[in-house]
Amino acid sequence: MYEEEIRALSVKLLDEVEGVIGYSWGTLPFRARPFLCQKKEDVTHLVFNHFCGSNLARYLLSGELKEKKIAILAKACDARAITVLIREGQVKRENLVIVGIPCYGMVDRKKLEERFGPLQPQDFEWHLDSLTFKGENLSIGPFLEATCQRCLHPNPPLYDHLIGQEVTYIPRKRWNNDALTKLDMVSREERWAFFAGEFEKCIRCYACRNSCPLCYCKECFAEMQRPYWLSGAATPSENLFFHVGRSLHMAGRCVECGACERACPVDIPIALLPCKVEELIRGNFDFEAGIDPDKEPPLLTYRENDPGEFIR
Amino acid sequence: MDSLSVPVKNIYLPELVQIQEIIEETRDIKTFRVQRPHDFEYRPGQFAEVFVPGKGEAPFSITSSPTQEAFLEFSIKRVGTVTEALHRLNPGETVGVRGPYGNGFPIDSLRKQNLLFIGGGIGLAPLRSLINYVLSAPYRGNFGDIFILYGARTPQDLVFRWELEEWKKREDLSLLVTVDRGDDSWRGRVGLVPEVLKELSIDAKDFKAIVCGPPIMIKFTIKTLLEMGFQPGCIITTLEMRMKCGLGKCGRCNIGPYYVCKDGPVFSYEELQKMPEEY
Amino acid sequence: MVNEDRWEPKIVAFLCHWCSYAGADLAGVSRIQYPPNVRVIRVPCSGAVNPLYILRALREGADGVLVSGCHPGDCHYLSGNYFARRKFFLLKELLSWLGIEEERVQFSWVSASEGQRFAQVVQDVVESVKRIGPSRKMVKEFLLHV
Amino acid sequence: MAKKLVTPEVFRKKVADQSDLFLITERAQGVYHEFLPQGLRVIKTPKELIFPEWEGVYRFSFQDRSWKVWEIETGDFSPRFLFLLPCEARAVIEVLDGNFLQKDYIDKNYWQRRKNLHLIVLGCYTIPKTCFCSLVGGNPLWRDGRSLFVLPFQGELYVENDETMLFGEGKSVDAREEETLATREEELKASLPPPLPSDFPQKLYAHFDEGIWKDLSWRCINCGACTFLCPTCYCFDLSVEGRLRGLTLKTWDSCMFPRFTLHASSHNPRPTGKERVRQRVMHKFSYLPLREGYYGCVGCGICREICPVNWDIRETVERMAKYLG
Repeated sequence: MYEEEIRALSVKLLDEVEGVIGYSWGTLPFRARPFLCQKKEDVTHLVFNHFCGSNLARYLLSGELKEKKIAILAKACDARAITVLIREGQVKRENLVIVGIPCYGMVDRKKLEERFGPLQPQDFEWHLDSLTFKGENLSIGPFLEATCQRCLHPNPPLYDHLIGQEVTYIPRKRWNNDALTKLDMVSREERWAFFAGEFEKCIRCYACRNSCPLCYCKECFAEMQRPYWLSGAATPSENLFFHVGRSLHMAGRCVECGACERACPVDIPIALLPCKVEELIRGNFDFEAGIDPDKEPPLLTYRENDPGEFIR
Repeated sequence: MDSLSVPVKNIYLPELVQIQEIIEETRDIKTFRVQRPHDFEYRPGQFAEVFVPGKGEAPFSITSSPTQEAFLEFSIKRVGTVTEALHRLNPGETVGVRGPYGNGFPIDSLRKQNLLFIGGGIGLAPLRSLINYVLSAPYRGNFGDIFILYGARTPQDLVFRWELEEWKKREDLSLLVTVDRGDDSWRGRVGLVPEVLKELSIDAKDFKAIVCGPPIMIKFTIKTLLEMGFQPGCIITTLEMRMKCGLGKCGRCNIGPYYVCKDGPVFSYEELQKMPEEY
Repeated sequence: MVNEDRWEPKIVAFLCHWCSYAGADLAGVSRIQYPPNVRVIRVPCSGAVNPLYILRALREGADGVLVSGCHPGDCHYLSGNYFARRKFFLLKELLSWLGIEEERVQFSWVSASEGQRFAQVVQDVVESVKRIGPSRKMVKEFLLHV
Repeated sequence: MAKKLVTPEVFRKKVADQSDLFLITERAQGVYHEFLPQGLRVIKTPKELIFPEWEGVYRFSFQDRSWKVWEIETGDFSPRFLFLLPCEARAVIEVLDGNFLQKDYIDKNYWQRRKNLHLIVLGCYTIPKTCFCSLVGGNPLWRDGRSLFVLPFQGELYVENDETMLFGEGKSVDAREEETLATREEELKASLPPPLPSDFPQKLYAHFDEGIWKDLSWRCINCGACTFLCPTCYCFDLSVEGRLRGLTLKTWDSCMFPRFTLHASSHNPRPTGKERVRQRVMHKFSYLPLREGYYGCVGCGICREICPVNWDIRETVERMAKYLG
């Protein structure tokens, strides 16, 4: 998708920037991966498709690129993360050329496998919001990742160049499948049973944290020695501490891109936690991260009539 | 599996011992004299893991000489969580010790040789073990001339001052103490170790040099020694890495294929040259 | 190990120096009786209470946590408690959504003159925590098994 | 009888009858689904059984005015049978045993678990696309001479070394069948990519300072997913938990984390992703072979599958091999 446009633009951009951060095909089928294109002859590796889940904003913070002029391919979530990074003083706007891409959502490989069994790339054809499997045309909605199905912002709010046409619908309304609502409906005990099981699985490899574009602390509280918040042991209670602590640290900053969930090697739907926090913020403090760079983040401000009934 | 005998003890379990005495060396360095654990036979240059109950465990080189049979000594600088906890302890309190670990100094290859010891700051600690070993009555005859060059940042940062005095009195060794910055009361040498070293009239051919100190000092001292004509194989130094198990199992202290805890911490410069510079 | 028969809840209370801490003091000098289950930690402002403190207290075996600060509008630092309110709201909602009992983490506004009220708050907190029993879900496992 | 044939029905029934004794790895289950009864306990990697994510190694407490320490016995780790693929078996037998059971210092907790864990190597006949065992000297039918080994063969299951008759009597293997098997094994091995050149570890080591490491490590986000799920990665941390009573914990640790080598003085010999990625590749493909004579990678490919950014160790190693000539 959009490959010709992306490559042509990248060739032009490489005259003024050190590199273009984009995606290339991975070494395994149905996988795209981050790719730093620094030579014009390499632009042919650049691709864009429904497997470009990694949030590229993360790579702006790696030491080498931080002070250089860089072009970056940005889906809506990536662009929102970049907006937050700029607001927080982590990257300079003038060092960035943002190539925005309207996004129809990323496909979850496991959902494909569930439906079609062992996957063969040649059986599939991909379109913006649909797929063709052995000649049969199907809507892409049911195969999207959970965070993409509940997406509210398919179009990048910030860009210098825009590839393709803006998405004209709001995915959450269209797919009507919010992972949070399902959990809201069940009893607290059932929710605990569910989360306790998930925290049991966590091995604390920190893939969620390290793939997050906004988890850039030099020293994460989870690895601090002084104060010593957490041990290295991945026990359920420590895992809960880590994920709750992280979600609260992300409060008002998380752009709900689902990078954490996608990265998890043991399939914990871990984006549920930060997304729940963002949902609370959206409902009670009227804020969404990375949309309006001039709006004060929710935990740096207050209103006198904020919810307070929970306090005696 | 069957060929293995039943392991008798847990290799990570320390033996609890009492602190007998604590000597304040400098502002941030204390020497802890602890009771020697059972069956604790060690060589100069080896180290042990010291466990502070409820706080943590860290490796420290043993600074006492094996010839002192009743106790072990560790000289410890306050830098992190464990060392801070150690500095808060008093004589009579308990610490855990397991070890000894590491290769220690190659005593056999030093026999009949003249020895040049070069220490910087707390780096004198591992050297002191060997120095007191070679100076002790049964072994002194096995070694040739002994020259000790010791440097610290300021006179206040000199460690083992009481022992330096004793060494100074001895006639079978030469001692030169230098500081980077002197003060009003300092009558001794002022100058960085590598520079002072340059001025010594030492014939590289007859000596083996044993160097320990902060990484930057080691680097420049080795350079000077090479200029003086020392063969890489005749320069011996000790390295530092973050260690946890001390047994070559936990996998973090390697430099190239060598584990500092098991194959080191003592290496000759000849060996160092073959290792990647990742320390 | 928790002995279920003789179990008394352990409550960690983070009290603002300028109000609730003084309120607790007043309760003390006025000889007002309240349960001895609270362990007080004085903080400069309820706004200085990092949610991690609360999680850490629970992890270390507290059965409940109480954070108490100045009434809205009365903050010694003008607005610290307003910021705190937002943080605590998120923490409380998130924990309860995950399935942690709501009573584990409680908040109150108690001024320096409200000794009686402080005693009442502590009374209520202790009773509500007693009702739900010892904390299990967030306590580090090593503690439970030592 | 060292070699026999059992029918799939008998095999399935024998396992089902004592299903609480059997465990299976996720990968092995993927391959042997049809031969096994439902409901066996599935584990991610074999290492989590014998070298768990966390365990206490000793406890300490302050009682009656003095400190005490005592070791924690792993205790009742009852005998179990673990179905696993040849690569995973190799990870346990060569690498994990090699590290924890090294004769001068034997890790007691590991030993207590390991001595009661019997490996049943399942010959890998539908080779998953992600793995590359032949590159690192293994093959889909690898077993050390003493392991219990199972392989589907002409509608039945071929079993080696079943000394305790776990899968019943079976029928003996005749000369012709044995020959067919041997030929198949040879053909299978021949169809796989050749192993890395024998001087690869030395050559890799010689290229420690190469600029290529920077390119290779750019994509890696330095999480520990690969190392934690790797069946051979054995690096661990010891940390103290609790004040007046508590324990020393042995937990998984990863060379991908900055704190892995951070000195108390705040100096870090491996400060950036480049050094850490290099350490991971070097440790597996250079240091361990040079030191112990075996690769630290068994080519199971799990790290390729789970890597969030598709940082591919096979690609890296092949690229290095090509680069080194």
